[in-house]
Amino acid sequence: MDRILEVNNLEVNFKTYGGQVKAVRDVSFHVNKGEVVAIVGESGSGKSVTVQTIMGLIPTPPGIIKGGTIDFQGQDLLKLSKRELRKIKGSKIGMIFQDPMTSLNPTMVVGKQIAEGVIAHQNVSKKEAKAKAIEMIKLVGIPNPEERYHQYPHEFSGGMRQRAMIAIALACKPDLLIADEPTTALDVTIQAQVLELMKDIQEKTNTSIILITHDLGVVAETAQRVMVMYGGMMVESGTVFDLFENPKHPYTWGLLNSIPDVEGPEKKKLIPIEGSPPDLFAPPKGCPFAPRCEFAMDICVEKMPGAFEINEGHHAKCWLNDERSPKVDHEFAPKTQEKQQAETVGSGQKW
Amino acid sequence: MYIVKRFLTMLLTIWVIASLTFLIMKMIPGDPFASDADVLPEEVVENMRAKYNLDEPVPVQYALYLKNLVTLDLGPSIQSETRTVNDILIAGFPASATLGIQSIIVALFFGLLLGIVAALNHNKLPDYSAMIFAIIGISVPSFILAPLLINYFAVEWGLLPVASWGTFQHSVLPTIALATTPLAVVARFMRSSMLEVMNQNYIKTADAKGLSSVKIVISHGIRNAILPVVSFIGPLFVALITGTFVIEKIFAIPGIGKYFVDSIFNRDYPVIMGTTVFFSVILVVTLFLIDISYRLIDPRIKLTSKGD
Amino acid sequence: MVKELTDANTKAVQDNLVEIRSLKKYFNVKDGQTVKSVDDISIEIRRGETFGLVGESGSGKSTLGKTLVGLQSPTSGEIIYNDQNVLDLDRETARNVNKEMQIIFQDPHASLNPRMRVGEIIAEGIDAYKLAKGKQRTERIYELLERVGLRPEHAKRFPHEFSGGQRQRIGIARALAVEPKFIVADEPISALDVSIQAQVINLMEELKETEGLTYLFIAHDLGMVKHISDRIGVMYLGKMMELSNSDDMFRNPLHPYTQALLSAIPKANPRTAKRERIVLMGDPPSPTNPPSGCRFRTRCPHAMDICAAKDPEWKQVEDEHWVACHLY
Amino acid sequence: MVKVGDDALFRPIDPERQQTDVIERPSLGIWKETFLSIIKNKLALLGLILLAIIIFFALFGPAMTPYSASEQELTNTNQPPSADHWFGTDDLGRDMWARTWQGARVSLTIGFVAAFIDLALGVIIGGVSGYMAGRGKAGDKVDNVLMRIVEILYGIPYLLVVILLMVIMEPGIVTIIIALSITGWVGMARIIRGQILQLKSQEYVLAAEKLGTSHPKIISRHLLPNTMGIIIINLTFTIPTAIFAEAFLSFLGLGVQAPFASWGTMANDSLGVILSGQWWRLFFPGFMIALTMFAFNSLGDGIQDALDPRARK
Amino acid sequence: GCYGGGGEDTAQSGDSGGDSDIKQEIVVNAMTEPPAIDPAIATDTTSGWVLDHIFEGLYTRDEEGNPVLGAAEDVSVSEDGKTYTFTLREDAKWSDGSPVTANDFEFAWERVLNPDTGSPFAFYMYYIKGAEAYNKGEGSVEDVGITAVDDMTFEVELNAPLGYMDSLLTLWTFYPVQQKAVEADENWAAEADTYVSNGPFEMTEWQHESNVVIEKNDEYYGEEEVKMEKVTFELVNEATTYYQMFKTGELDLVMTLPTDVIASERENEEYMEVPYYGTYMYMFNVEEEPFNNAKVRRAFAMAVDRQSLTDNVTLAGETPAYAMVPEGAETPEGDFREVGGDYFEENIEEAKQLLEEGMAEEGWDTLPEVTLMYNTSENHKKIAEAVQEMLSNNLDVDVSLANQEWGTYLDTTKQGNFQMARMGWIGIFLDPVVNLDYYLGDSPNNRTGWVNEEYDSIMAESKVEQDQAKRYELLHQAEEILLEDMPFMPVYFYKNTYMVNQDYENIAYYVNRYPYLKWAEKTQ
Ligand SMILES: Nc1ncnc2c1ncn2[C@@H]1O[C@H](COP(=O)(O)OP(=O)(O)OP(=O)(O)O)[C@@H](O)[C@H]1O
Ligand SMILES: Nc1ncnc2c1ncn2[C@@H]1O[C@H](COP(=O)(O)OP(=O)(O)OP(=O)(O)O)[C@@H](O)[C@H]1O
Ligand SMILES: [Mg+2]
Ligand SMILES: [Mg+2]
Repeated sequence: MDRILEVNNLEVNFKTYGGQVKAVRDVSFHVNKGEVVAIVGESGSGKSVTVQTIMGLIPTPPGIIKGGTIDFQGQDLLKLSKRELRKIKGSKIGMIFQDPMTSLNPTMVVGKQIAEGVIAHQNVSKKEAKAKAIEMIKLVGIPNPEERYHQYPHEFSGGMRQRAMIAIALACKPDLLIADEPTTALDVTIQAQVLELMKDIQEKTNTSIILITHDLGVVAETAQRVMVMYGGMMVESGTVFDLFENPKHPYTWGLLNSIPDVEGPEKKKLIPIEGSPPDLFAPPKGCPFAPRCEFAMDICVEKMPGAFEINEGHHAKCWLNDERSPKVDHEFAPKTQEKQQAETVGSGQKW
Repeated sequence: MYIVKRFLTMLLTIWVIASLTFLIMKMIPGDPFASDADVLPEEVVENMRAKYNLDEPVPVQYALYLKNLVTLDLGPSIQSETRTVNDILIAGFPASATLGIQSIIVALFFGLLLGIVAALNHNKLPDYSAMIFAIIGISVPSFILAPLLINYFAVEWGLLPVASWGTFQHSVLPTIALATTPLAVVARFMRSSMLEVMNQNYIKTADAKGLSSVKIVISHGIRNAILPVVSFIGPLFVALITGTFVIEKIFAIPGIGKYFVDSIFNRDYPVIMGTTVFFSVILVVTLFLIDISYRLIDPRIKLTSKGD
Repeated sequence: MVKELTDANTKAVQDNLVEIRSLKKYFNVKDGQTVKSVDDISIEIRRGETFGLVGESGSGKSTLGKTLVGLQSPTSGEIIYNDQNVLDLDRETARNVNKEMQIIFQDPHASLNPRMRVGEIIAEGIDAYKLAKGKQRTERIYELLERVGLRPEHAKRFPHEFSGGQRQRIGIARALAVEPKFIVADEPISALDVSIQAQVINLMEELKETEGLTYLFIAHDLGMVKHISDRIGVMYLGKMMELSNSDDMFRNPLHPYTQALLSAIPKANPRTAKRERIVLMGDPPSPTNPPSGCRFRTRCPHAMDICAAKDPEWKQVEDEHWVACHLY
Repeated sequence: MVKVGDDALFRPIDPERQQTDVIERPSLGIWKETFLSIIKNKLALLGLILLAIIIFFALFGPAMTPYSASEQELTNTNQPPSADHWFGTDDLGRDMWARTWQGARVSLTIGFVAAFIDLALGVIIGGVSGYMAGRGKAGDKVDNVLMRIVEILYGIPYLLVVILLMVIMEPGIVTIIIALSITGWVGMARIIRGQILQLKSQEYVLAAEKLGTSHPKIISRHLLPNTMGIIIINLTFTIPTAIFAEAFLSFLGLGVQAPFASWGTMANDSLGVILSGQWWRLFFPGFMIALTMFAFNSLGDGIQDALDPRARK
Repeated sequence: GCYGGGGEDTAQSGDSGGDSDIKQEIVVNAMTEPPAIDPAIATDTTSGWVLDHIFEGLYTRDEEGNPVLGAAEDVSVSEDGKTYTFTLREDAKWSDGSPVTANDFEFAWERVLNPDTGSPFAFYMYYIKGAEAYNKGEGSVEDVGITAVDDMTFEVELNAPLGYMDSLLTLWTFYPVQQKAVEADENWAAEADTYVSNGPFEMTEWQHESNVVIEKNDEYYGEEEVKMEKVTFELVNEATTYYQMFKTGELDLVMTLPTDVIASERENEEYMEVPYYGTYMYMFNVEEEPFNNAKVRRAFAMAVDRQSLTDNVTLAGETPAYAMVPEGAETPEGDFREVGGDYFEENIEEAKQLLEEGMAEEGWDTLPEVTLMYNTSENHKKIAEAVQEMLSNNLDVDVSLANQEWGTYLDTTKQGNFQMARMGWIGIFLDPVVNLDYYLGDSPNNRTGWVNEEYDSIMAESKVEQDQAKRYELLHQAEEILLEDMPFMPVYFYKNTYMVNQDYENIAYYVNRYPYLKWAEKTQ
């Protein structure tokens, strides 16, 4: 398969008064053509910074791109001039930002914000751009597109704002779509509709998608591969099946454990991961998850684990995968998954 | 309805300004007919007082004044005896307004430009240069700047006329002298709010659309950052288009600015009242428009509780 | 059956902490049009329960929540809190009611003043209602921080120094500071990652037990809603469509919209990803000009003639299960 | 694969050792922290030092030369700076060094007072007005009344008021301060009102309201700090403006009486040097004004950063 | 007389320069907008300057500034000196070509006296029989002693003979105006279009606040004498600016130079100092301590070093003043000032002693606090500062300073709320009476509270005295009394400073008027 994007050893720091925040530490991954790659992970683990670096959106200063390469369709994006990058941004790579409340200009009508990108990249008249924008508003499921075109963001509901963001990103039919939590503020029907829309576009134009989300359900439904980030690092990556059925990192286990059970009749207490994420201002010298890890060993705080290959394309950065470590028995195992699956199939739905 | 109400408030404001001015004017000592060193015989002064209705009791004068005001007849000037206040305002306003508008344009254009450039180059050379310029711009007021400009541009280099009014060339130096300080203020305000705005997420959004920096600044930056500049420029606009005493004096410009000051020194009551009312009309209208423009600039702004 | 119903009713009347009667909130938008964000909704929230509110984006959930706690004034209708009409109270009581009804905002970023220290943010309500002073005040702040799983030393930090989940906890601590009885939680978890979502939800549940709180819980994540709520209301375009206790709702959704909603829940299981789902046909209607009769009819797979002609009644079809649909 | 020296490390960790995540940035007292971050900002530090130097000379400068500020040497007028007269002499043969530093006292006082007036009146009135606008009928009324007062004060000819003051007051610094308080704050009030109008739709304002925080507190703790940048910039502009306003008022007879000078009056009186080339008479007072302005400006920028926790981290 | 240096003809230029291709135009600075270029209404020197050029009265001035007949060809005075009969020139014409008649004079003068006109200078006509009564609304216009006997004969009857009638008639208040023009448009004098005049020039353009342009009046009978085709009065009020405009050639004549440039321009041949018939003085309030004591007043007057003040502070070559009447008033024996001489000398020792004596007389241990007031102006401030320092050094008295804006200042001093206050007085005619009248007991100008019956009676006597020599003798006596008692302290006699483009010749400089350009000519 063609690789549309390959990120190698990316390191991003932020300079602050107190010193440098190591937001992204040695992150490598790739995206194939037409593939959906999901990134999940702790809040503050560097997901947004990673993808924003791809788009050249990290302000320098305070950001410092310490190292790495970002190879997009054969060009290293980090080496491109501003002008060259601008041609790619918006047209070849589209981005949906995570915070729809603040990512829309409060003083510009929403329609114009969508049309703007179209004008920048496609040789169209203002009128055509407006028509295109209205079409996009309709496409993302906002009623009354003509009226909504002329409304300001504060007149939209949270979900509508997020859909407006999606419309902006999709307006130019990019080759790579970076969607940073595109559906968090959407109700499930709209979420489904939007995911459907993204899939649709992906199938039609063979677009690749990087999808950042907290919703593991969405991951399971849409992505082919998943990457799990923690403390600025990529702690586990693999196909959705690898991740959901054979996770090899305690943090991933924790994530899967925290999901409430929709189908089950009885109420269980949710199992969160206790503790809080590390301060990236002075990350621990060992595994960043060690302080919160139920299975931490001495080595974990001493030394950073490397990427253990579990099977092809499935990597995990955890000492537990070293043959010297003791075998752990964790409640999260493929068998629970199977049980759940069986239940899902069995649950009687009327339609 | 809102407009009607607001219009009535404006009339009320103007009336209060006019009345208070009238009151203060009558409270301060001095006599319009004693402004020359010659002291005229009582009888002559009586004749003159009668001519300007100053022999009437103050309340009657006030009533007469209000009556004139309603008919838009501001009366004769005492100092420029052969002219009426209306004549003076009509003759002088074009020059003042031309100069004022030119300087506002210069101050806004270059001020915004400077502020934006400084913000985009935060803590780099252009930023520091803009700051130094702003400091000089405000520490060197127009009454110092004007003769300096004349000294170099007119006297030393002979590029422009020293003073007087008529051609565009004549307006260049006064425009610069008048615009420099507001330019500096605009630049500082713009820099500060632009820095804030450029850190907002929607600027990232615009960047991600592949817009050029210039386009981002113009269509996303300025409108979100300009509010303090607009607040600042409102009263300034009023002050500038109604003429500034100092600049009009230095550059011998036939505007109305000097009347604001001279009429008071001369106790030229009709002109004091005329210029005050003229000024306050422009003032309240401008400030009203500024208030309206707030909403146009930022649709989230709510000025009244009408309609959520 | 009849007796049971009346029993349930009387019980409900006694136990209602908040009652909303025919609440309407309209917004004027351009060209003299109005958006009927909340259009004639009547519900009651019982003391000690968690009332989940779900629905289409833009259906008026946030508006309902904000109106309920008095951040927006209703166009018409009544809000009864503790048997008192909150819109019609003397100052003293109004202030007290205001204190007892709090809100946790959806966006933990925008709702914390970036220039205030966390301690001060939490102390705001304490100061406003003069609940504690001096050393006691400090202790209370520390206690609240610990209550939501933060550490006392966090009081000196600024909001931006926290992760999203921690910020949301600050928001909760702030609301708790004034010892409220009723909290509207407007999508408190949607910005959080799953493990932190779990932390926050557990915290909320715990507080409900220990402090005897009542929640109006707005969310899109139906899994979480189901998990936390006792009863759930479903909104569509400013109207309440269905209301029942949470198990019933998931087991036996009545309204076609609810059914569509439930079918759309993504499952965290890649094997079942390609499953069947009710795809809603047509575009969502305009809130400025909603369809006649039932608002959902334009997209409803079961639409009938009567749906266009008549507004469906708000019917109680089962014990604790209400629906507005001509099918029942 | 990964090479690790000691297999012994592969054993469950002692829970004590695991609690390494408590890496706290040291948290100092609020004032100390703000102060430190001002110090850390080089420009702000420069401003602070400059201000200290100016104040030092204002206090001790006149005593450093044998000449007094009022002593005239009519045969020794308009002398350029020399070993004898460090800043030269003026048109009445007075020592410019002594006059400059003696003038600093007046001008700095005026500058500080004007800044205080701006803060005390402009910021508060602007804040209240902006906050109350749109807050029900009563709120609208407050805004309306305050803004009309601003308009009226702005509309009445200032000179007329000054003359009235001159008639009813003794000349002196107090009178100047009163004269400055009448309208000095008006611009600030309008600007702050505009800022507050824009800011108050923020969610944290709603949150504070919901918590029952009183209106004054919302204005002072939520809204004003978030428009600090604009306030500080406006303050730095107030200072030179007030210094020159003092010169104008003194010239009219309201202020400090000759032979006492201020930077403003010295600059005002020496405009003719543009023609005669005796630059030092205009340069020293002018430069001091600019320097003070620069000091306040850099300090202001520093304080602004220091007060913005996001910029500090 | 003419003290200026501009009057001398340079040999080579001769008369022939006129018809070369040199444009006969001059741009002068008139500083302020003339408030009213209407003979009946004007009171100020700027308006007067323009009026002098565009009108001509019965009398006008020659190049030395002496009154000579103008629009009148001949005059006869009755035996009792009360009736003047003027015969107008046949060839005197209005700028529209119509003849100037006696009727125009009658109309103009009656217009001045008409109370409705509100003419400020009407009182200058009070010498005329019935004029005062009419102006005060007590008499009728018929009783005023002004008669147009026929078109060319104009008769004026006075209440009493007047020593300086010819001087008086050069004042613009006595200029004719054209009845037709005035009656056609009430505001005829406000704009150039409607303007009609009878002088060497006519007004062709008046851009308010900007400039006044006058051009040669071809209908003027002495048309050949007039060389200038066009005179532009620019209205630049800022000293720095007009000086700079002179430097760039935008102005050909400026006056009242900025003090700061005088030192460097003094050597320049374009620079000129011309005495100005006025006195700069400090009034003492004789009703306020400590100036109720004449010795204290004298001590103050003697302790100020006037020469140093004019040399180092005012700089414009002013003459230190030790009397009231400035130089410039011609008398048969010569200049009034020179004849009168100085009335006191500066002497610090004597001053100190006088002060002590004065204090002893009043029984003061310390001198009551003294405040010196001046009206707001940079120059007044500078002078006051210097005087303050001199008093401090020489007399060891601490004087504080206070200034007020002019309107308030006039009021304050009129109320007598001062101890020592600056004042200046410029004689509108070159006659000592004008200056000495200032301190008459009933003079509205006299703010000192000083009333001296002897002084008043001598002044009254001088006014009816027909014998010129005797008249001046009386005036000298009066001045001596005044300076003996010293209700004021003279500081200096004014000088006007000019910068004039050296291309121009034959500009006439007068001691109490601005330069007269009737004969001016551009030679290069
Ligand atoms: N401008 C900045 N200055 C300093 N630190 C920054 C900056 N931007 C991001 N960071 C830090 O980088 C780290 C990674 O942030 P990032 O936004 O990528 O997290 P995330 O994984 O997207 O989290 P979330 O799920 O909450 O969106 C955080 O610790 C954040 O504090
Ligand atoms: N200030 C406003 N002005 C105009 N319309 C508004 C305003 N606030 C909300 N609306 C409209 O009211 C409707 C309901 O909005 P609301 O925010 O309550 O929806 P919601 O149910 O919370 O949606 P979401 O789940 O997307 O947050 C929307 O159509 C929105 O456009
Ligand atoms: Mg993120
Ligand atoms: Mg919402």
